[in-house]
Amino acid sequence: MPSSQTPPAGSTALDPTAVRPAIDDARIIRTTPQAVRDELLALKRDGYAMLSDIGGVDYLEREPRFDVVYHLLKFALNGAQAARVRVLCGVPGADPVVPTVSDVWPSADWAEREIYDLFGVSFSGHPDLRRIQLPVEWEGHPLRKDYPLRGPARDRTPRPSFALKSNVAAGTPASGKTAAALQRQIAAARGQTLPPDPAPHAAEKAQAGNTPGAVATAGAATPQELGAEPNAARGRQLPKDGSK
Amino acid sequence: MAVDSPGEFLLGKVDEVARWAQSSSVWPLTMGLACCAIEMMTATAPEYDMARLGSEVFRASPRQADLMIVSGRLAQKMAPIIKRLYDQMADPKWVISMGACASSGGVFDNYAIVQGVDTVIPVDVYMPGCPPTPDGLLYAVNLIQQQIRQGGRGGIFARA
Amino acid sequence: MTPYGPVAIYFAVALAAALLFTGLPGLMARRKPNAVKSEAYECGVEPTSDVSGRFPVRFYLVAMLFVVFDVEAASFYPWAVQMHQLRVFGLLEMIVFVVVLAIGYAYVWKRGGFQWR
Amino acid sequence: MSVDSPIPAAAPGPPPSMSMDVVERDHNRMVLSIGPQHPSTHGVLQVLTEIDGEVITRAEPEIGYLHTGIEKSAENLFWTQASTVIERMDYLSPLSNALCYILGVEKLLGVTDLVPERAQQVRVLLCELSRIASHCVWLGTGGIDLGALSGFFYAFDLRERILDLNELSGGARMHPNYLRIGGLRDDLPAGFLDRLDALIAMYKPRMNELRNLLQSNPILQDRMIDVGIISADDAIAWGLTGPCLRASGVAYDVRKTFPYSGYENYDFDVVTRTEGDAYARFLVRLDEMDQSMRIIEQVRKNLVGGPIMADDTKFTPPPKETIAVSMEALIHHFKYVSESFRVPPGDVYSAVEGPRGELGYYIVSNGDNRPWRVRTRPPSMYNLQILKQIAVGELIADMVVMIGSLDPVFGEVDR
Repeated sequence: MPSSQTPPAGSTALDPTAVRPAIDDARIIRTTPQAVRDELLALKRDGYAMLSDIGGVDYLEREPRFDVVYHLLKFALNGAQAARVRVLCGVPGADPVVPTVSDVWPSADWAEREIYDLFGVSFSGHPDLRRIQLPVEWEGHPLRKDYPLRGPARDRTPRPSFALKSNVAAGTPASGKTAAALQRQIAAARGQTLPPDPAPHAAEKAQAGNTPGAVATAGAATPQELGAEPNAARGRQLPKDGSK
Repeated sequence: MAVDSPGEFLLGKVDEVARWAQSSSVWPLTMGLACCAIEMMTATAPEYDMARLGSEVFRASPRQADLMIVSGRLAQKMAPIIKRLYDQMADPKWVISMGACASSGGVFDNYAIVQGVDTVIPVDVYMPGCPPTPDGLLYAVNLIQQQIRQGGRGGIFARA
Repeated sequence: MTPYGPVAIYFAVALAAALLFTGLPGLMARRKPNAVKSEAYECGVEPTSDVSGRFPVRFYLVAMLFVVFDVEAASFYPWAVQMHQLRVFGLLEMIVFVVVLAIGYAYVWKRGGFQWR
Repeated sequence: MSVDSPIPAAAPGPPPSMSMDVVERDHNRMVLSIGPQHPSTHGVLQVLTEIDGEVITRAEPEIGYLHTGIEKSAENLFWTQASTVIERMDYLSPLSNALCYILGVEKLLGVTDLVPERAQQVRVLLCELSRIASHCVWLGTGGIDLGALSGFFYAFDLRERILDLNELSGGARMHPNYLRIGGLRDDLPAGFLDRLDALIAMYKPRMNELRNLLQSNPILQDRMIDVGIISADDAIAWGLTGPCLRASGVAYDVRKTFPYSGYENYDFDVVTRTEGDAYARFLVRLDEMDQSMRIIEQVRKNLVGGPIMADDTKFTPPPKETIAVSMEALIHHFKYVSESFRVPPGDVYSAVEGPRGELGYYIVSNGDNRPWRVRTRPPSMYNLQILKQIAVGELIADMVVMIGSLDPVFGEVDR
């Protein structure tokens, strides 16, 4: 890939069907939300019996911002030639509404609910339009291009480098020595001074009364010396109310 | 096990026997999330045979399970359910966080996956791997057994 | 020592074992109750419905049929143990017993008592 | 934060989206949640069933408990990296996911015919092996649902042999990440073909054992026959594909209708039945495993030698040995790894016959080195959706058989 690679041809305002290379995977039809239902019914009469999938795509800066893509399939039954057709319906970003086809094909029910859930394109006439993948009280539509990958709550937190979690195997390997050595090494790395190797039974006693929930690294060193709190506190600090 | 005060001789011994009994039959909870669940099932299949560790009885209800193997990626929608299942398990209970997705979100650092089960429930053994091989799961159950024998969660009779 | 001495000892030991196995864990096990633990377990979600609703009568019918045929099966045991002493008389008696119940079984089967719907 | 403290604020407080108004309750029918954690829902599926005694009057499957945002992650990874995330969608046959995605990208690049013959044959070989492995998991867990535990052991042992082949060739048991855009990552190792012959030899007797154990088992027949009957038009209307569609009499198989990766020169037949009940789906999958083995034998017989990667350097890394020698190769490799390559703008729909049905990827590229959108056509979701219709009127115990016979995989349903 020579370094003089030209920058990407299309910006985000892109109509893929206009610039696509010649691929014979399906016949492509472009429509608008008003005409999509009649187009699909005509195709169904024409022999495209199965609506195999409805997909959503978000082109951020393009005028009809969303594309709802209907994939139809004609079977090679009684002499007909099997064929696919793809109907792309451009939906404006301001008030994305598309008429439903779940009364014609019941398979559209969940597909439309998923597009509503992940893109925010609502389907008028859908019997039961509510979120399907995300919890009921989730705000925002994740597959939109302006939705951050890691979600609004975590978008500003940097990717955690090495969390403070002790990744020491939480049990003593048969030899019993390596865990202790590893913990001494980690304690040294953290700048804590580990007391000389405590006699085993002292460790047992100290361990017997440790607080529930703390990871008991059953090696020679006991959790207290490593300053181990219960796991949850030791991991990354989640933002307290989770919304900011 | 050295003993400090004579009074502790009896309880110490009973506790040790109880811990030995508990550790030799740790019953996991039937709760498979994603790909790691398939490897967990394969661990009970003849090739790896978790029955050798006494843990092949997968209890469907949390009331009868001692060990929760979080096998797979934990979605945000599933987090309250995992927390509820953990709370409904009888004490003493242990947790294995199987695989990279359960331990730290793994390859999915995005909005949908809880970045580490230990932000929801306390975890005893973390397992690397995506998915970890069934031998890895056997080693993890071994580590849990060692923890139990050493009174990882305060033993059976500890009044903690 | 009356002939029934061993039976009494047998029952006493059984009772003691039962009490031991149920009582001891109850006494010594660790209790850490929390709000969620006392709620009903329904596959991980909040309990969806109170169970106080009325149950269809079919459950009662199935339960009764089970009790009838279970007792029938249970009554074979004493006969099987004494089969040799009872000889032909015992056999005829049991055949009458089985035939009577078989008639009932055929009737219930024809009336569809065993089909749930 | 103590053990029994309430859930941290990040996890949403109110209950998940199981809302009660979904299933209204008329004349106090009991609503049972066959919930996310259930031994026989084959994954994290919640079915809100309204039952009248033992008979189901209404079933509302609730999915999303394994929603991983794979499509959002794929949009933020390079073209080659995205196949890692996509492989974890249908974790019972990861190779068919990867193959479908890679065929789509190759179509966009217009290099479908540059992929060498050997690479196409190995792709077909591995996909058919993963189909058999996936059907083994379905057979094992389906048997457990009906109490046939020993079938689980035999089926999983056969699957182990296939996973050994995956491990030998790709390096990992389940997600080997062995396919690349333009061919394969590297060639088959030395011992692969003898292991493959051992598997082929062992397959026929093992399948006979499984068939004797399960197929003619009266209990399974009673539990499966006339349960969850799907008619042909219902199957088409609900978008079913794969074994569920073929068991209702429609002979649609992507390998025959839209052949890809060299499937047109293998002869195998499309197994169909007409009853459309759980037993028909059971038989179709069993016969399908035999057809897959037929294909594997043909691939094994005429496996050609030759390169395993297209040699057009625009989208393939330079061969490993040239990197240490030539500076251009080093720069090229560094560019390939750090910036990946760009795919001409456009969209494509590529479909593959996965074990669960027509797995399709609608890939949109805006000329960048990352996919703009990767939309999956999840066959498991459409197969599972019909549960709403076929569950009404059946007994609660049959719900388990129906879920097992539709064979959903929730990594793919929830994506």
